[in-house]
Formats: sequence, structure tokens, C-alpha cells
Amino acid sequence: MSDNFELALQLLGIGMATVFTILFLVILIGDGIIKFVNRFLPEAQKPVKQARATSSAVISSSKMAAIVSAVQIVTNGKGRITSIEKQ
Amino acid sequence: MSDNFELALQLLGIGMATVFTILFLVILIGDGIIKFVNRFLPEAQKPVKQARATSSAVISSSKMAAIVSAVQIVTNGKGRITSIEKQ
Amino acid sequence: MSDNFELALQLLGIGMATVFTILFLVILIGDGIIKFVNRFLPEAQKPVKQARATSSAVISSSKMAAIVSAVQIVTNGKGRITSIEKQ
Amino acid sequence: MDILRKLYDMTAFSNLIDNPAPLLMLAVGAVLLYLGIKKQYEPLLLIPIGFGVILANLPGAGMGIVPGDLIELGDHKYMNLFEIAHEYGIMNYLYYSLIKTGLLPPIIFMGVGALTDFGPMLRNLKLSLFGAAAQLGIFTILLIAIAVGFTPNEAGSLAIIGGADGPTAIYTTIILAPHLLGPIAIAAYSYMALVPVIIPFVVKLTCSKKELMINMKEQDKLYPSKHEIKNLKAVKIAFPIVLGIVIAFFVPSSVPLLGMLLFGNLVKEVGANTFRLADAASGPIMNAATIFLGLTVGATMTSEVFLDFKTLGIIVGGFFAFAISVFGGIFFVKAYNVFSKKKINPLIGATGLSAVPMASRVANEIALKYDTKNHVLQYCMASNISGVIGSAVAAGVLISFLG
Amino acid sequence: MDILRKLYDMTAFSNLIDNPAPLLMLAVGAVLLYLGIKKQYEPLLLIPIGFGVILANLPGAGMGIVPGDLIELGDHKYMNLFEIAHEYGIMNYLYYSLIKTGLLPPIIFMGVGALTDFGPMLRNLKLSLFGAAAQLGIFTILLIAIAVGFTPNEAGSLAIIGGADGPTAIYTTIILAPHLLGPIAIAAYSYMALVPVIIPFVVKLTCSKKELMINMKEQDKLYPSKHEIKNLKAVKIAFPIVLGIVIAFFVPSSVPLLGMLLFGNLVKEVGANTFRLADAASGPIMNAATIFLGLTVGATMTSEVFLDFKTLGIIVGGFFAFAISVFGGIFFVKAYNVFSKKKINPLIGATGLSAVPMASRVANEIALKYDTKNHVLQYCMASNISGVIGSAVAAGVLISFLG
Amino acid sequence: MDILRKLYDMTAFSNLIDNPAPLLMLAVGAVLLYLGIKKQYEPLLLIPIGFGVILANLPGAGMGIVPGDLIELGDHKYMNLFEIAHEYGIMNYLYYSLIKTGLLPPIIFMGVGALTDFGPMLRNLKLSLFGAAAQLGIFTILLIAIAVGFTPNEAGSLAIIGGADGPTAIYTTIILAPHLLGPIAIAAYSYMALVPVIIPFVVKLTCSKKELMINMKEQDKLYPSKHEIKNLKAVKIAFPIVLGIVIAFFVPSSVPLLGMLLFGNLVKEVGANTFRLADAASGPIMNAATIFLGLTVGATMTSEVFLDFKTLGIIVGGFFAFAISVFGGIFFVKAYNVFSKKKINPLIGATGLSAVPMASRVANEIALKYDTKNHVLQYCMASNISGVIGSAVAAGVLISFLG
Ligand code: NA
Ligand code: NA
Ligand code: NA
Repeated sequence: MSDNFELALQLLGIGMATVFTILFLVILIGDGIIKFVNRFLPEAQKPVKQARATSSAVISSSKMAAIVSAVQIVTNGKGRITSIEKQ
Repeated sequence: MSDNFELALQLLGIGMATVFTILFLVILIGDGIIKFVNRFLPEAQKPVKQARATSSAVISSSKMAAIVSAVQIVTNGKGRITSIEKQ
Repeated sequence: MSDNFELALQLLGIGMATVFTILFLVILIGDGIIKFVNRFLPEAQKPVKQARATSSAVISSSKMAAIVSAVQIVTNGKGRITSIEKQ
Repeated sequence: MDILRKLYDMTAFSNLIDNPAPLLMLAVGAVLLYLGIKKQYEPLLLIPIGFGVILANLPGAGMGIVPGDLIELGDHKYMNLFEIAHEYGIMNYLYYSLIKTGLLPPIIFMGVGALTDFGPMLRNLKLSLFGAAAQLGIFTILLIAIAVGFTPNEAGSLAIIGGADGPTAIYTTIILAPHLLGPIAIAAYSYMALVPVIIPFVVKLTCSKKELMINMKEQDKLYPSKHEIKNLKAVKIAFPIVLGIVIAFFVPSSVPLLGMLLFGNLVKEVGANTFRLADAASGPIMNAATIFLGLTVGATMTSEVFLDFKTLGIIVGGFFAFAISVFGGIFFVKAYNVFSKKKINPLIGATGLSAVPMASRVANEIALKYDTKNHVLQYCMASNISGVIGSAVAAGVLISFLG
Repeated sequence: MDILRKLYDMTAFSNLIDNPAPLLMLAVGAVLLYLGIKKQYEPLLLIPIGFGVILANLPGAGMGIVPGDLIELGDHKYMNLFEIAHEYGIMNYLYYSLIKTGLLPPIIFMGVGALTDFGPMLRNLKLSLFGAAAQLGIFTILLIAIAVGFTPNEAGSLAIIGGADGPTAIYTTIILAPHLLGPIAIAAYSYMALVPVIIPFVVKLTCSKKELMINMKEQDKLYPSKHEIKNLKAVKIAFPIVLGIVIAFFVPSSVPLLGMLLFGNLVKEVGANTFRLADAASGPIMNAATIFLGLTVGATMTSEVFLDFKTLGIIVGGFFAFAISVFGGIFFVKAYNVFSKKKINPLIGATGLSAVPMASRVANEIALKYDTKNHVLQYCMASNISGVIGSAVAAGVLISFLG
Repeated sequence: MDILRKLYDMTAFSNLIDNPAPLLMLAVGAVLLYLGIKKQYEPLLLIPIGFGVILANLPGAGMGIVPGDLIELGDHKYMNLFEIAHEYGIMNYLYYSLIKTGLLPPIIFMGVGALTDFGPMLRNLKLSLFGAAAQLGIFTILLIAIAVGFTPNEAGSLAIIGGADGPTAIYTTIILAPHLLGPIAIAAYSYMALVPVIIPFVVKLTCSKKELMINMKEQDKLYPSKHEIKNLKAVKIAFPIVLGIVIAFFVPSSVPLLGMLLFGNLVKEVGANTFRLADAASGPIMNAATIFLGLTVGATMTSEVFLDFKTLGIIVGGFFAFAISVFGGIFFVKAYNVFSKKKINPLIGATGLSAVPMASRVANEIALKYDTKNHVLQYCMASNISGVIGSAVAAGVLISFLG
């Protein structure tokens, strides 16, 4: 038990030291990334090209409303949009 | 290695022949099905009964259009409806 | 086979008796719960707090209320929005 | 010519010449797809099952489920799942990890629970008893099946078709007679789809017009029930918890099925705080489980398994199990009506076998045919839902005694 | 009488008479359900856990998790998953395939990552340090637990409750002391739910009104930080990648947790191109994982396991682990304020233990009580989120030294 | 100093000093992330793969996939999955249960099927043949790879990159040469992303302006096809069923891939009745499969595996496999045009390799560059989709002869 207690004491030191070290590194890393990006990538990326599989998520709701209305008129209320994807 | 090379040569022949055969069959099958359906099932199927579990799909599109518009107005274009279910 | 037939006869008795017992208990339990709740919890619970993990649904509750109302009006109370996501 | 020989060996034609039986099974698969697609019989299950039958019987494709004794090593040891995948392919991997372990039926029941509303049952609690009477087909067919020579385990699996509940039938069969899984699953789902035919058929044989015109709402007015429910939400939350515990004391072997059903129901009734869980249980989890259950159950139907006299017995026996269950429910209503002033429409007995909610809809239509104002749907739902509990309990009894 | 005997054997009453302890556990399960449903303490976890406790303690149902030594065959060999399912049922199958393998906590962390926004932390990077200070409870309770007789491994599992992070606590316990999984998970989630009680309690004991009124925005104006972030999206994308790599060099044992967290965060921050993945990680995958984690962790709590003196130790120790962590965060702020001109509100230390985002909301409410214009939420979120990293690192240290 | 020694042992620096090769692999992972995030090359796959590479090469984290011979016990026995998880951690658990069993590629193909529309192909059936011609790269590179010293199995895995289909390439490699999985998956997805470069490159080398200006619609008017499709829905439902059966007779080894693709397509085409299944297959199931496939395939790329001369061969060979496939399609169109009055635009041959639908879009843009009214998209889609079938069949041939 005495051994275990010593281990626990060591872990108190090691553990808190490690946690502080890591979160200090978090600060350094975050700071470094911000500086790097501010210097080399200061502008926001251009709007991304549409990835193939995610295209379902990009129809704006206004367009969707228009599409849905159109479908309804054309199909006389029998059609249903199950998903809209950009081609 | 000479054996392996012969195997590879064989596979070049067998492989391309098989692929062509299969895609030729695709044409025949597609053609056959189209002819069969044109002859025996020329009309589109009647609108299907609603399956039990798919009842979530029963909001009519006109209502959906209205809902979508409403969402769009309210969320200033940022919201998206991912699904609507009947209660 | 004679043994098996006897087993089957026993199961006919045991089985139907058990099923009736259980569904009789269902009635008792249901009745008991209703009486208990009527007596000790007669009022509906207050509206629940939002659970933490659902906080990803970042549409504010006022906007959501507006959307839900719109849906309710349009669908005549039959529609339900199950989720809304920001784009 | 060596190359042509190799080419020929690659194809499945030599297998077909050795054993053309799979061609017949492809036809069986096609019939199931026809029933699911064109006739719209339980399409969510019959289409995956039908496709699974086809996959399993494509010679040389290695998609058919191998018999369980190939997995058994003796001395309570079994091949591990990685070895099964390695030796017998992905379909056996899915089957032995998801089905043979008994996992998917309770998982699907969790989703069913999250879609079930006990409200109609709680509002007409007494009608639950007819969900007991309508399990008669199970135990009657058990008797008959044993009489005609099925082993008790096989008879139990056949009989549970009369419970009119897919996951319950599959779960029971996995435990009692896994070699019959394919035909039993198909019979169960087919007859569930045929409920619009079976119920009117039995009703016509057994009920008079006068009985079918009994108006439940008027009876309620004449003989009002004692209490209203003041806080339905609280009742609905407490009900699955208490019910689960009490049933478990009596039939612990029904817990894997009923426990998961009631858990699914609980997270649904709790509402917004556990909406994510209810949504997952009844959405992606249940849908994925349905796909893999359907495909693998279909894939158990290799020609050796299916082209057996027992398959015919299952098809015939399954029908009678359904019919006798419907009859049991109706008969019990009639017996009840003899002793009670407050009369009950026998259609409410007919729906006790479950097949929720189609049985109730069919019964409602029959009632409306005799009296356009006699809506019995909500009353039928009470016995209908209790029939789910009834057959899960019956399954528990069968598993306890035969498993 | 043979038939009645059989009937009685089918029920669970004989089991109950032999050992009535499960009844007590059913009450424990009911209490957890009450806390989750009525008190709304972490309902997404406590309801499945509570239901799992009930399922596990239904006598004869076979839903309780069996001890790990039944799975061990000696000589580094274990029963395979198919045998576990066959022998011990679906609950053990789920537990031994999803939990005992350590799979679900990192999977849930992936979902947490896809829901986490490092924005507030990046805008107030220095406040991250308080997420380190607030891990004090972990290592203090480790010391105390060992002092009172817990083994080092058990003490490590108990201590990690002070990290205020469910998946981290569960992952650590799976590795260090799986027999304590149930009580530790419950303590962790219960105290996370009790953060609105624990934080105000510690704050009241340690902070003056003047300290609590420190206005961070004004401090920012007085002592402005040096740089703005010109391209937040690029920073947010680079951050999880670089962070993951660097932390891994120092504490590689934290990678299963932190790596998955940061992966989930990355696919979220990339945006539309990987929306499908972020959506799956934080939606169906995380919800399904939560259901199965909750049920099976609950099912570890059989009466033999739970009704042990150690459970009491965990409940008491867990509370102090939380309280000391809160204290550690506050104390470090006070120490910092001694040396710095730019003062920091001690509430920002109090939220360093994590319990995102509830701790921050609670802290914000406290601040607003003293000054209705003093919104500290965004500042608290910085230390709050860093506390997630802090406790995962602490877990890595414990696993390295004790695992 | 004992404590500092322990602290140092906890970190990964000693591992790094022993073997700094993982640092190079971290750079490889970073490059893949850069391609996926910034260049938007197949982000859904390359980002998880890139992150998986990083996780696998974090020293001491235990997230790298161990070679298959560590799992093999000899005598057709393997470690069980629980032991794999216990011994080698969650990443190996995921890899050996989901990938090495061959499960995920067919599962992803099911989702691809549920997203595929055979309509354009059915409307221009004859163009399907070009989906055969464009598999030329596969078998040519097979020959060359064997010539330069790859084993036949490795050469088969390398060659299948020319099929331009991720799941097909991965499935084939799992069976033939799992140790090359990482580089082959990356080459396959990278070159698919590079289709907008590769197709124009080959087209420019081989096609004249006159050929590229062939207007398919005008050709259709000049030489109209014989029949219209009166009931497209019925055709689309029957097509996957009949096609699946017939192909299986010829190349049964392609069934795990094609069968699942066609099942997914069937449940999509059936419509509302099986919408839940199609939605699950193409949504949560496919997304979850993509995450775990990407991470674990990436995690196979430990430095020992990747830093090998064969990796270079795969990168170079993969490029030529793509290019030769494109060339094969174009060349076959040219040959066809020699004998036919109705001319075909060679771009339709170029899209036969698959990489749906990007290849078609790229081809369409090329056509529009020469004639702004010459929309060839729908025609290209016909050969493009048939190329998916073509490469799955080619995979079946390779597996039959080499597996
Ligand atoms: Na039933
Ligand atoms: Na924490
Ligand atoms: Na292809």
C-alpha cells in the first residue's frame, strides 16, 4: 500500500504536469496556426466545389420550394420529392 | 515468371472477352425487358398503395412547398427541413 | 410421439393460461397506473428542458415555434417536423 | 483448349448441370419479389427476403447460408465470426453474427416499440384480453403439427406463425428450429400480408350481421367505463416500465423481445429529451436491421432446405394457425357476450392476433360495410396491440418448454 | 401436479426466492429512470442505463452481463463473440463486442467532435489553461482512493469521474477496472447532471462577489489580445489535425479518444464536402452507440456487482472528484490574478472540468446574477471545451501508468 | 529521476528515436488531407483515409493495422475478433471485422446502387458496350505488372485500379493482396479525382476535332432507334433482378459486389414501398461504412507497408491503368465508327471506365468546348454506368482466376 500511495503521489505530479503541458501546447499550436493562416491564407477559401455525394444538401430552400410547387402542379398532387440532388 | 506471364496473357483474353460478353448480355437483357414490358405491361402501374411503414411520406407536396417556404422565411434561408412525418 | 403429443396438450393448456394471465395482468397494471397517476400526478408534466445532446439543433426555439406553427396551420395539424438543420 | 476449360469453370454452368435445383429456388425468389413489388405484400420484408433467396441460389456465388453444424466444432465450441466470414463469405458472416445470435429480432422490436402507441389500449384496457384469446392458433397448430410428425421444436416454430408477428416468429425459430427459418419467415410475412383476406374469410364463417353491427361507442354510452385518464403522458411512461417488470416475473424468456419493445416505447413516450434515441431506434437502426434480416433470412432458403416436405407443412400449417387465431379471438368475444350486458363487436376479437395495424383497418372496413357509422378502429387497435404482447408471451412459453 | 411444477419453473419466482437481491436492483433501476425522466438528469444516458439495470436484474431473463473471467479461457484466449451470444444471450453479445472491446466510447467521441465548435476556444486561447487546472480532482481523488484501500486500477477509474466526461470515464474504466463500469458510468453522468448544483456550491464556498463581477469584455478592452483571426475556417480545419499529432507524441495512449474526437471535428469543419460523414457521426452512429452503451453499461449492474461497499466509495468519491476539479479551476484563476494585470473571472476556472456546455451555462447564470450585463458564456466555453482535452489527456496518463 | 524516466516512457519520443519512419507517413497523411480538403479530390474518402494514415503512424498509439499473419494461427484457425480487439485495439477490431471480412465494399455498393439511375443506360443500351472496352487498362496493366515482377495476385490488385471504382478495387484487393490495400485504395480514389485531368489528356492524344464534334442527337435523328420505353418504372424494376441472375451465371464471383449493387438499385426503383430501405442503404449505412472504410484503409498504411518499392509501382501503374482504360474506350468507338453509318462520339468511349458521374461531366465539357450545342451528357452516362458493371465483372474474373 505504501508503494501504491507513492505511485499515486507520482501520478498527481506527472498527471497535472502533463495536462498543463498539453494545454499549454494547445495554446501554442492554436496561436501558431492562427499566425500561419493570417500570414499565408488570410482570405477565406473560395466557395467549395460541390462534392458529388453531398450535393443533396445544397438546394437552397427557396429553390426547393419552387421545385416542390412545380412538381405539384405538374403531377397534379400525386408526385412526391424524395430527394433532390444536383447533377 | 514465364508461367505467370502466360497466365496474364490468358487473362487479357479471357477478361476482355468476358466483359464484352456480359455487357452484350446487358444489351440483350435490357432490350428483352423493354420489349416484354412494352408488350405486356405497356401502361404505367397504378399509383401504389401506401406501405405501412412508409406513411411518413404522406405530406402532400403542396403542403410541403408551403412548409418549406415558411421555413425559409422564418430562418432567413438558413434552415433546411430534413424530414417531415405525420404524427 | 405419444410423449410429444402429451407435451403439446400440456402446452396448449399452459400456454393459453399464461397468455390470459399476462393480459389480465396488463389490464390490472394499466388500471393501477391510471388510478395512481390520476391520484398523485393528475396534471400534465411541465414542458421539458432541452436535453444537452440535442443542442446541435441550433434553430432558436422561437423560430422553431414559428416554423412549427406554420406547419401546423398548413398541414391542418397532421404534419410534424422531426428535424431542422442549418445549412 | 485449356483456356476454354478455365473459362467454363469460372462460370456457374457446371454447377447448374450437377444440380439444377437452384433454378427452382430462383423462381421461388422471383415469386416473392412479385408478391412484394406487384402485390405489395409486406414489401419491406418480402423484397429483401426474395432477393436473398435469389442471391443464395446463384450457383457458385457463395451467398447461401450454410447449415449450423458446419459452424459447430463440438464440445460447445464454434467457429469464430472471422473464420465464418473467411470460409463462407459475407452473407454467412451477416447471418451468423446478426441472426443466429438472436440479435436482430429484438433490435427490430425496439424500433416497433418506438413506433407503437399504447394509447388506444390504455383507453380500452379490457379489450386487451382478446389479444390473449387470439393466440389460440399457436397452441392448436402446435398440437396438430406434433400429431402429424413434426418434432416438438419444429412444431413450436411452425405454431408461432399464428402469433402474426414477424420478429417474434423469427426469434422463436432461431432458438427452436433455425433450419426452418426461411419458410417460417416467409409464411409469417405472407400471411400477415394476407390478413385482408384471412380475417374477412373467418368473420364470414363465424359472425352474424347483427354481431358485426354492434356499435362500441353506443355500448360505451350505455355502460360507461369508470375512469378517465387525467395525465396520459405519465401513464404512457410508467406503463412500459411496470409492464416489463411484471411480465418478466412470469415469463422471463420473453424478456429479450418484450424488454426491447418496451424500451423502444419508453424512449418514444419520454418525448423530446430522448427523441434522438427513439428516432434512431425506429429509423436507421430498424431500417438497417430490416435490410440485413430480410437478405439473410432469404439466404437461408437454399434448395436443400426449402425443397422439403416440411415447407409445405409450414405453408399449410401457417395458414391454419392464422385462421384459428382469428377464430379464437372471435369465439372468446361471443362467449363474453353471453355473460355480459355490455356487448362487444366480434371484430375486436378478430384483431387480437396482431398484424398491427392492418388487421384493425380491415376489421374497421368490415364494420363500416354493415353500418357506415360504426367506426371500430380504435377499439380494434386495443386488442390488436395487446396481441403483440400475447404472441411474445406465447413465444416465451414455447422457448421455456422446448428451447 | 407435474404441469404446475413446470409452469412454476417457467416463472422467475423460484429464482427470486433463492436470491431476492435483484428486487433491490430493480429499485435502483427505477430511481435512475426517475432521475432521467422526471428530473431530466442526462436523460439520453440515464434512461438507457436505468432500463439496462432493470433488464439485467429480471431473474431468469439472462440479460445481465456476466463477469469477464467467464469469457477468459486462460493463455490469452477468450470465448469468441458467437459463443458469447450463444451461451450468454444478446446483452452479453452487445457488451462484449461493443463495450469490452473499447469501441463505443471513441465512436461516441467522434460524434461529440462533430458537434463541438472549437471557435470559442480559439478566440480565447489562453483560457484553455484552466481546462488543465480543473483536472485536479482526478489526481487528488486517485490519491485518496488509494489511501482508503482501492487498488490503483480501481482508484484510477474512480478518479476519472472528476474529468466530467462520460465517454472518457467509460473508456478508462473498461481498460482499468471493468467490474466497476456500471457504478462509475452512473456516477459520472449523474454528477454531470448535477453540475448546476455542484458549481454554485463550490463557487459560493470560494469566490467573493467582487471576483464574480469581473467583466471579461472590459478586461479585453483594457488589455486587448494581439491578433484577430482572419480566416477562421482554415484555422478550424488545421487545428484538429495539428493538435491530434502533437498531443499524440506526448500522450499516445489518449489517441483512441482524442483522435476520434478530432476526426469528427475535422469532417464537421471541412463543411459541405464531408457533411454526410459529420452528419452520420453525430446522428445515427452516435445515437445508436448511445442506446447500446446505455443499455449494456446498465446491464453490468447485477446485484452481485452493485451491492458492494465500493459502489458507495464511487458515489462519494465521484462527488469530491467533481468538487475538487471545480475548485482546482477556480484556485488557478485566483493564483493567476495575483500575478496578472488582466483579471479573469474565476467562473472561467470553474467550467474547466468540462461537462460541456452545461457548466458554461450555469457559470453564465451565476455571473448574470451579480451583474446582469456580465455575459461570460463565450469565455467559459473556452475553458469548458479545453477541459474535454484535459480529461482525455489525464485518462491517457492513467492508462499509461496503470493499464 | 525514476519519475522522469517513467514520464519519458509514457511519451512517444523513444519510439520516434528508434524508428523515425512514421514521421514520413504523417507527411503522407497530411498530403492526402490536403488533396481531400483543399484540392477537393474525393473528400469523402481521402479525408478519412488521410486521417487514418495519421492515426496509424502516431507512435505508441496502437492504431495501425497489424499484418494478417499475426491474426493467423495456422491450420485454418484465426484469432477471434474479441481477441483482436483485446490485443491490437479498436482500429484492428474495425479492420478485421469490417474490411478483412470483405463486408464493407459490398455494403457501400448497396448504397451506390440505391443512388444509381439506370435510366440513361436503358435509353441508349448499345452504348453499354463501351463500358466493356474501357476495361482494357485493367488487363493490360495486369500483363505489364506481372512482367515487371509483381506476383499475379498483387498485379491483379494493381490492375483493378483501372476499373475506376473504389469499392471494386478495395474488394478485389482484400481478397487478392490485402497488404497492398492502402496504396491501392489511395491510387484508385486519387485517380478518380484526377479524371478531369486524365480524360482530356488521353482525348487530346487520340481524337480529332471532327470526331469530338459528332453530335449524338443528330445521329439519333438520322438513324432513329427502334423502340421507345412505354413503362420505364417496370423496366427499371425488372432490370436489376434479371441482370443480376444472368451475370451471376457467367461470373458468379462478381455476385457479392454486383448483387448488392442491384439490390440497392431495386429497393430504390420500387419506390415508396421500400423507400425506408433505399434511404437507409444510401444514407446512414453508406455514410457509416464510408467513415470506417476510410479510417481503417488509411490505417493499413504503416511505414513498413507503405515505404516499399511496390507503392511506387502502384502509383505509376494505376495512372497507366486509368489512361489505357480511357484509351480502350475511345479506340473501340473509332473501330465501331469504321463499320457503322451511325457515328458515335469517341467521348462516349472515354467515359466507359466509370468514375460516375464525373467522367461524364468532364466529357460533356469537352464536347461543349468544340460545339456549344453538343450536349453528350446523357449518352456518356450510358457507357459510364455500364463501366461500373464492367469493372465488377473484371474483378470477378480476376478473383476467379487468382483468388
Ligand atoms: Na400476435
Ligand atoms: Na474534462
Ligand atoms: Na469501371
